[in-house]
Amino acid sequence: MQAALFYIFAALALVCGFLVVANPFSRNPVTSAMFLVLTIVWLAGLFVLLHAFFLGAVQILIYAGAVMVLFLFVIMLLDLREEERRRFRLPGLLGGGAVAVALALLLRAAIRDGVPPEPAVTGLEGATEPLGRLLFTRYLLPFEVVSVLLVVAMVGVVLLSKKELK
Amino acid sequence: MTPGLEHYLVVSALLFCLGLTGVLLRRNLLVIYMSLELMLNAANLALVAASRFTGKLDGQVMVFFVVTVAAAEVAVGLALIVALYRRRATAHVEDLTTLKL
Amino acid sequence: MSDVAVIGLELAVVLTGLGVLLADLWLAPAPRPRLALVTAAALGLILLASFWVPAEPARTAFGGMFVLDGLALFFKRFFLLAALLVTVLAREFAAGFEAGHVEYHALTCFALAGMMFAASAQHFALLFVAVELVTVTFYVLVSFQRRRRTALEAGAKYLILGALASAFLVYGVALVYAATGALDFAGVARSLAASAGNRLLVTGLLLVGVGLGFKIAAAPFHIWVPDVYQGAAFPTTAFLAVGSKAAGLVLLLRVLFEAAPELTARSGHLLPVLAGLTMGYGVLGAIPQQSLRRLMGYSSIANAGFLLVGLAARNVAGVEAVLFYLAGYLFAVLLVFLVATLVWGGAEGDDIAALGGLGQRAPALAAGLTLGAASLAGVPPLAGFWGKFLLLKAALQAGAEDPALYTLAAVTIVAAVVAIYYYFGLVRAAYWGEATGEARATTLTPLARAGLAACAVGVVGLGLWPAPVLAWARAAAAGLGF
Amino acid sequence: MANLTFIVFCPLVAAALIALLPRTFNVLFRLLALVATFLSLVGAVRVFLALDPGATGLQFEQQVPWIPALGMSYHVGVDGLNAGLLLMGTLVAFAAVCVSREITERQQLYYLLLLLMAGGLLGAFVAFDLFLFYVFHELALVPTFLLIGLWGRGEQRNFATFQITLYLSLGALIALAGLIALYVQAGAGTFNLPELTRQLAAQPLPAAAQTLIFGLLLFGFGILVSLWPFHTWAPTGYAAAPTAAAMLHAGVLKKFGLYGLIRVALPLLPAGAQSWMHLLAWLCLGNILYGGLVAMRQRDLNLLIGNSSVAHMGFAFLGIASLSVVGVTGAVVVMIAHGLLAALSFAVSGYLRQHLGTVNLDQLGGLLRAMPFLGGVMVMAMFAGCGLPGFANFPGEALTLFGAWNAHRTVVILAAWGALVIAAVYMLRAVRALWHGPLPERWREARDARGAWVRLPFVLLLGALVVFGCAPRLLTDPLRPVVARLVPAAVEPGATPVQAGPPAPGRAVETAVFTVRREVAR
Amino acid sequence: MNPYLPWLVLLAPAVAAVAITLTALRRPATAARWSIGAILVALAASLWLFRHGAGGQTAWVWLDLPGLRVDFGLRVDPLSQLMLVVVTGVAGAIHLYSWGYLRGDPGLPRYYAGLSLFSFAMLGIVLATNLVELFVFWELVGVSSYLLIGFWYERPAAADAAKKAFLTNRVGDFGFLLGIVLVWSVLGTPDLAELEAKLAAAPPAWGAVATAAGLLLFCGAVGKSAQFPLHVWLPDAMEGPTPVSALIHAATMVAAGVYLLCRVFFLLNAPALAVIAWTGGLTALLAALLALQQNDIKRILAYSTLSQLGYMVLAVGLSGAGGNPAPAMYHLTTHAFFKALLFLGAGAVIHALHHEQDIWKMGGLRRKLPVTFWTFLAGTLALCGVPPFSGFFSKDAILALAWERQQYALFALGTGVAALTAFYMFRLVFVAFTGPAKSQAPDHAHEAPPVMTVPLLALTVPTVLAGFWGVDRWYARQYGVASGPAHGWGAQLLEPFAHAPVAAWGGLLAAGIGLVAAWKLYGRALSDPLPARLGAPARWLRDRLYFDELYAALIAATQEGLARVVAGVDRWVLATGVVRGGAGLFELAGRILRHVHTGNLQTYALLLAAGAVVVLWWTLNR
Repeated sequence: MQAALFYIFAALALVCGFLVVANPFSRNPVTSAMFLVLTIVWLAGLFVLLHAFFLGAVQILIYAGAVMVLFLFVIMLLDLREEERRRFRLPGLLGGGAVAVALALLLRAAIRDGVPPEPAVTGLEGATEPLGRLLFTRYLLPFEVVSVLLVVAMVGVVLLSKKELK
Repeated sequence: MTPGLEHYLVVSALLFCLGLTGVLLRRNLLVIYMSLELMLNAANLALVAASRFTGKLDGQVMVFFVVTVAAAEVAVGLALIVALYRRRATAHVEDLTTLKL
Repeated sequence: MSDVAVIGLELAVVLTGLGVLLADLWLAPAPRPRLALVTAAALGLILLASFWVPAEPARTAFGGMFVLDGLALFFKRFFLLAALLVTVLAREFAAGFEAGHVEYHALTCFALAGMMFAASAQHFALLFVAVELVTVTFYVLVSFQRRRRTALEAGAKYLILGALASAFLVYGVALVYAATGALDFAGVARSLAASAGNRLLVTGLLLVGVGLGFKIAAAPFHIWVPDVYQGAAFPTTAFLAVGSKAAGLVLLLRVLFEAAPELTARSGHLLPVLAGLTMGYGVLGAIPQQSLRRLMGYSSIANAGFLLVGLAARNVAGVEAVLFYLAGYLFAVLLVFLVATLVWGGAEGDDIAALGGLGQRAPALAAGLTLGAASLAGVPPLAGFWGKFLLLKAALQAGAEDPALYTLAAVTIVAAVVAIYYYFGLVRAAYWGEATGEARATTLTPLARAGLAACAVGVVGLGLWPAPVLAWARAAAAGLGF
Repeated sequence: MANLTFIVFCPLVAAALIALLPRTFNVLFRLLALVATFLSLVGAVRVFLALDPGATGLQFEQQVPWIPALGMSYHVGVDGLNAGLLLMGTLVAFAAVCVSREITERQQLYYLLLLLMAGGLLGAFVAFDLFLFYVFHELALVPTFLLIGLWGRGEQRNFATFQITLYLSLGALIALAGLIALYVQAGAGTFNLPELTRQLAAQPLPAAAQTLIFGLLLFGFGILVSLWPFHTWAPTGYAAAPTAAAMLHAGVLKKFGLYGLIRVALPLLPAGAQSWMHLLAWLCLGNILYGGLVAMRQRDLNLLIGNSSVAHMGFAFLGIASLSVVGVTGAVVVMIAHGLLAALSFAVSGYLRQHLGTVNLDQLGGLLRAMPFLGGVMVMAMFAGCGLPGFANFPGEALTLFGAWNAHRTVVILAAWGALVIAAVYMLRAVRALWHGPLPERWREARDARGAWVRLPFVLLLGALVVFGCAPRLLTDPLRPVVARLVPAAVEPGATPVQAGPPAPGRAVETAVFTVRREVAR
Repeated sequence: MNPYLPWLVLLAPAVAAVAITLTALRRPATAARWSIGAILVALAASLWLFRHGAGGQTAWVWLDLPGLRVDFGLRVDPLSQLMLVVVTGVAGAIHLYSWGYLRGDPGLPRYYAGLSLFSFAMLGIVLATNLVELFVFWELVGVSSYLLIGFWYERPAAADAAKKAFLTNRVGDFGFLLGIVLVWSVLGTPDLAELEAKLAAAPPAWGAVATAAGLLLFCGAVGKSAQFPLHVWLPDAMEGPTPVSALIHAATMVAAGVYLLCRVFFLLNAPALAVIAWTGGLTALLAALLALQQNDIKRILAYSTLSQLGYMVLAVGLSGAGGNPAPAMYHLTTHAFFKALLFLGAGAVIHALHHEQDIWKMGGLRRKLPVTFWTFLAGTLALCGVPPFSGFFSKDAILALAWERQQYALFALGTGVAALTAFYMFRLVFVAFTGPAKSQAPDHAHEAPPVMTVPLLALTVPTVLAGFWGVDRWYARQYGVASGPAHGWGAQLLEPFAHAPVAAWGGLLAAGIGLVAAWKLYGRALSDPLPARLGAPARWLRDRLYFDELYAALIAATQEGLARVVAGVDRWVLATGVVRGGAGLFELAGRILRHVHTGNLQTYALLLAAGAVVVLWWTLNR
C-alpha cells in the first residue's frame, strides 16, 4: 500500500513537475503555475507518507495556498503571454538539457553510492509538537534570524513596490 | 518493495534537475522563478525523507526554514519582477541585456 | 541568558536596524538624513565594543550552533567596519537614491547581522538562514537605485542567479543530511572521518561549495559578478565586494576546515585549479573594461582567486594570509568606491575616461584613488602588498607538499602583474587622461574627508605596521585547528 | 651625519614635507629637494670616507624590530660592497634633482615622487633585511612609473610606461617569490640577511632547492637589470622618461637587481649559482653583443644610450657569472661606473632634448661648436662608455673580463669584442653625428650649459667617473674582503676552475692551458 | 729625487693637459705655454735620466685583488731611456712648431691639451712596467690620436678619419687585451719584470699558448703601427693638422707597436716571430707600392711611414726568439727624427701654400722655401738610406739582419722596397721642389717663420748624425748583448760595408736605382707619366688597391649586416612580437572572455550549472 502510494505520488509529482517546466501544449505561465501547485500537492502526499504530517500541511497551506496564489496574482497582474511567440534556440536547449541530464546522472550515481544502510524505521512522527519544541529550543537562533529576514522582505517589498518618485 | 531513502532521493534528484531545466530553458522570469521553487521543493523532499530514515527531526526543521525563507524570497522576488516590469514592460530574460560584456 | 550575551553584537546590530526604521517613521523629514550618522555612530560603537569581547576562550551558544571564537570575532569586526564605511558611502551617495535613504541604512544593518551570524555558524541551518538573510537583503539593495535603468536588471539577475545558487546550497545541505543524518559541522566532520569516500556526502558538500563559491565570486560561479556590480549603486557594489564576499569566505573556511577537513585534505588539485581559473578570468576580463564598477567586478573575481590561493595552500599560513588580505582589500575597495561615489555620484554611467583631469581638479580624490588602486595592485608598502606577500608565502610553503602550489604561485605572479596593468590604467586615467567636459565640482563633506582619511590610513597603516592585524589573523587562523 | 638612517630618510622626510606644503610654493619644493639630496650626499661621502676597508662585517649598523612575527626588522648597514653604491646613489640623486629644472608643471608632485624614489633606492642599498630590501626597492620603483607616465615624453610614452611598469613588476614579483622561497626553505623564520647567512652556512639548502630559488632570483632580478632577452623595456622606457627619472633608474635603481644577486643569491645559494652560471654567461653575451649591435642601429640618442646601458649591464652579469673575486669585484665597479655614466649621458641627452627639441641623430650635428661644454662632457661620457681607461668603466669591464676568463673563455672573447669594438662603434657614431661635422644653421643659436649651477651635475658625475677610473682601489679595496666572503668557492688563477665547462669550441686548447698552469704552480 | 724623476717626465704633460682643460680653454697663449713648458720639462728630465738612469723604481698600486695586482710603475732601462729622449725630443720640436703652424686657430688650446695628453700617454707606454698599465696608456694614445685627427671636427673628412682610426685601432686592441688576459691567466701576473723572471725560470711553461698569446699581443701592434691588414687608417689620419701627423702618425705613436713588440720580446716565440716578420715585410712592400701613385704630399709620407714601420716590424720578426731586436728600435729611432722632419717640412710647404697638398700643384719650391727644401732633402736622403744619413745605418742593420738570418726572400723584399722608397720620395722632391711650378700657388709662397724653421733645423741634426752614435749598441744592452767598443766616426760609416757588404751595397744600389728612375720620370715632368705607361695597375695603386672599399663591403656584410638583422629582430620580434604580442595576447584573451558575458542571465545560469556539474564530475570521477 505504502509502496504503491509512493510510486503514484512520485510519478504524479514528476509528471506535473515536467509540465511546469516544459508543457508541450502550452507555454502560458498560468499553466506552469497550476502544475506547480499540483506538484506541491503530490509532494505533500509524499510528506505524509513519510510521516511528516505537519510539513505536509505547511506545504499545502503555505506553498500551494499562499505562495502560488501570489505567483498567479502577479502573472495576472502583468498579463504575461509573450513567451509564446519566442522560439527556443537550439544551442541553449541542448546545453541546458545536457547540463540537467549530466547533473541527474551524477546525482544518481552519488545516491546509489552514498545512501547509508537502511536503519530500522523508527517511530518518528513529524507531529507538530516535537517539531515546535525543537524549533524553539535548539533552532531558536535560526528562527530568530528568519524573523529578521521576514522584516527585510517586508521592507524590501515596500521599497520595491513604491510608486516611483520623480 | 518498500520504498527506501534511495527512492525518495532519486525522486528528489529528478525534481531538482527538472527545476534546473526550467531555469535554464524558460524565458519568462516568473516561470524561471517557479522552477526555482521546484528545486527548493526537491530539496525539501530529500530533507524530509532523510529525516524519516535517520530518525531525527532536524531535517524537518530545516524544511521549515527553507519554506519560510522561500516565501520571503518569493515576496521580494516578485516585487522586484513587478517593479522591473513596470519600468521595462517585459519579464523576458532576453530583454534584460543592457548589462553585458 | 548567556546565549543572548554571546550574540550581543548581532543583537545590537539588528536593534540598530530596527531602531533606525522606526525612527524614520516617527521623525519629521528634516532630521531624517542624520539617521545615517546615527547608524554610523551606532556601528562604530558596536565595533568599539567588539574589542571588549574576548576571543579566548571560544564560547558557543544555542546548543553549539553559534560560536564566538577568534575567527568569528575577526570577521565580525571586519563586517562592522565594512558596514560602517558603507554607511558613510551611502550617506555620500544619498543624492543618487530617489527615496528610502533610511531604509538603506537599516537594510545594511540587517545584511550586516546576517554576515555576522554567518561568521559564527557551526550548523548548516544557521549557515543557510544567515546566507539567505544576506542574499535577500542584497536583492533589495542591488535594485535600490531604481532611477537607473540598469539597477533593476542587475537586481533581477542577482535574484535569479542568487536563488539558483541558494537552491544548490539547500540541495547540498539536504544531501549532506541524507548521507550523515547530521546538520551541525562537528557531526558532519565526524561522519566524514568515518566514511571519507561517501560520494553522496562529497556531492552534498560540493553543492554547498557551489553556493558559497557563488557568494565569493569564485570561478566557475562568478559569472554574475560584473553585471550585478555594474548595475548596483556604488555603496551596494562596495558592500557586495567586501561584505558579501567575506561572508561567503568565512563560511567557506568553516565548511572546508571545520565541517569537511578530511575532504579538504583530499581535495587534490581542485582548489588550486579553481583559484588559478578565478584569478585568470578576473584579471583577463578586467583588461578591456571601461566602466569602473564593471572593472571592479572583474577585479573582485580576481581577488576571489587570490583569496582562494590561501585556501588552496591548506595551511595555517594560508588562512592567515586570507584574513590579512581581506583586511587590506576592505580599505582599498572602499577607498576606490568612495572616490567613485564622489566623482560620479548617482550618474547612470561610470566611464573610467571621466576620471580624466582628476589629478588637477581634485588632488585628494586622485591620491585616494591611486592609493586604493595601488593597494589592490599589491604595491608595497601598502596593505594589499602584504596580502599578496603572505599568500605567496603560504603557497610556497605548501608547495613543499604539493608541487601544484608552485605552479599556482607562478600563476599568481602573472595574474598580479596583469592586475597591475588595469589598476594602473585607473591611475593613468586620473592623472594623465584627457579632462572631459563634465568637471563636477568636488567639494568634500567632512564625512567624506573622514571616510577617505580612514581608508587611506587603513591602507597605509596596514602596510607600514601590519603586525597587530597580522597577530589577530594568526590567532584567528589558529582557531581552525590545523 | 654619517648615519645611514639619516641618509635614507633625508629624502623621505623632505618628500613628506613637500606633501604638506601648499601647492604654490614651487621654489620651496625644489629647494627642499636639493637640500635633502645634498645632505644625503654629504652623509654618504662621510660614510664612504669613514669606512674601514679591511673590515668584513657591517659598519654603521642599525637594527630595529619591525614585524617580529615574520622575522622582519629595519636593519641597515654598509660594508665595502654597498658603500660605493650608496655614494653613487646619493650623487646621482643630487644630480637628478639639479637637472630637474626642466620640470615646470606640477612641481609639488614631481619632487615628491623624485624624493620618494631617491629615498627608496638609497634604502634598498643599505638594507640588510631581505624584506626591507625589497620594500625599499618597490618604494623607489612605483614613483618611477608615475614619473614616466606623468612627465614622460615622446609618442611612445604610454606604451613605454606600461611596458616598464609591467615588466619591472613582473621581475620584482618573481624576485619576491624567490626571496620568500628562500625564507621558507631556510626555515629560520627570519628575513635578516646576516642571520640567514649564518643559518644557511650551517645547513645549506639541498641542491635542487638552491637551483630553483637561484633561478627565480636570477630571472627576477635579471628582469630588473634588463637581462637579455628581458631588456626591451629599458630603451623605450628611458627614452620616454623625464631626465631625472631616467638618471635615477638607469643609474641607480637598476643596479638593485645586480646588487641583490651579489648580496643575496651568491652567498646564500652557492650550489644554485654553480648550476646557473653557464647559462648566465651566455645570456650576458645577449646583452653585450646583441645590445651593442642594436645600439649601433639607433638614430635616437636616448634609444642609443638605453641600448648601450643594456649592453653595459652585460659586463656586470659576466662578472657575476665568473664566480670569482676578480670578476665580481669588476661587476660591482661596473655597476658604480655605469650608474654615473648612465646618469651623465641621460643628463646631457635630457638637456639637448629640452633645448633643441630633438635628440634624433639625423637632425643634429656639429653641436660642439655651439655647445663646447656639453659636447666635451658628452664626448668624455662616450669615451667612458666604450671602456676607455681613465674612466671608472675601464677597470670594471677589464676586471670582469679577467675574472671570467677561466670560467667562460669563449664568452670573454666575444664580450671583449663587444667592449672594445662594438661599443666604440656606436659611441663614436653618436659623437660623429651629434657633435662633429658642420653645424646646421638652425642650431647656431643653441645654448650651451652656462653657469656653475647648471654645470654642477655634469661636473660632479664626470668627476666621480674620472676619480674612480684613475683610482679604482677606492672601490676595490673595501670590496676585496667582502667579495671574498660572498663569492662561493671563488675561482682563483692557478686553481682548477670550479666550473666544469661544457664542450665549447677551443676546449682542447683550454685543457692544454690548464695543464700548463699546474706546471707553473709547481 | 732620482726615483721620482720618471714621474716628473710622465706627469708634466698630464698636468699641462688638465690645467689647459680646466683653466685655459679660451686662452691660446697660456695653453701653449703650459704645453710647451711641460714637454720641455719632460725633455730635460728625460735627458737627465738618459745620462744618469733612475735610482730605483717606484710604483703606485692601481689595483690589488687576489690574483690580479696591477702596479703602475715606471721602468727606466736602456729601451725606455733612449725612447724617452726620442719622444720628448721630437714632441718638443713639434710642440714648438705647432705654435707657428696653428697660430690664430681658435681651437689651439684644445689642440695643445690633446697634444699634452698624447705626450703623457706616449710616455706612459714607454715607461710602463705592467701589461695592464701599458694597455691603459695604449688606449689613451688612441684617444688622443682620435681627438687630434678630429681636431677640425667640422670637416666631415676629419671627423670620419678620426673615427676610422680609433675603430681600426680598437680591432687591434681587442687582440691585445685578450693577449694580456691570456698571459695573465697562464703566468699569473701582468707585470713585465715578473713575467720575464717566471719565463726565465721555467721556459717550457709558456710553450703551449705562446704562439697564440704572442700573436694576440702582436694584434695590438698591428693596429697601432698600422700593419697590414689594419693599415687603412693611417693615410686617412692625415686629415689631422700636419704637426699631429708628424708627431703621432709618423714619429711616435705608430712606432709604439714596434716598441711594444720590443718590450714583450721575451714573450714571443719563433712561430709568432715568423708571422711578425712576414707581416712587416708585406706591409713594407704594399705601402711602398701604394706610395708610388699618391699625389697628396702628406699621403705619400704616410705611406712611406707605413712602409718604414713594416721594416721595423720585419726587423723584430727577423731577430729570432731570444734574439736581439735592436735593429728595429734603431730604425724606429732614426725614423722618428727624419720622418718628423719630413712631415714638418711638408707642413711648412702646406702652410706656405695655404693648405695646398697636391704635389702636382707645386714645383719650384726650392728657391721659395730654401730652409724647408734643404731640411726636407736631408730627411729624404735619410729615408732612402743614403749614407751618411742616419737612415742608411738603421735600414742597413735590418737588411743585414735578414741576410744573416738567411731569410733571402725577406732580404730581397727589403731591398726592393728600398728602391721603391727612393723612387717615390724623389718623385716627391722633384715634383714639388725642384721641378717647374705647376700652378700659381708656389708664386706667393714664403718661408715659414722661425718658430717653424727652428724645429726643422733642430730635427735635421739627429737626422744627419744619429747613425754615428751607435743607437743599436745602446739598445742591444737591453737584450743582454754585450756592446762592442764604440767606433770612430769614419769607422762607423764604413762599418756596414765591412760587416755585411751584401746588405750595405745592395741597399745603396737599390736607393740609387730608385733615384735614377725617379729623375728619369719626374725630373722635369709637369704631370705624372706613370699612369699612361702602366695603365690600369697605376690606377689600382692610386686607389690604394681598393682596401677601403673591400673593408667597407666586408664590414657592411658582417657586422653592419648583423647589426641590421639584430636590430630588426629586436624591434620586430622581441619588442613587437614577443612583448607587444604577449601583451596583446592577454588583451585579446580579455576581449574574448568578455563575450562570455552576453548579458543574458540564462546563459549565466547555464554556465553556473555547468560549472557545478564539471566540479562535481571532476571531483567524483577521480
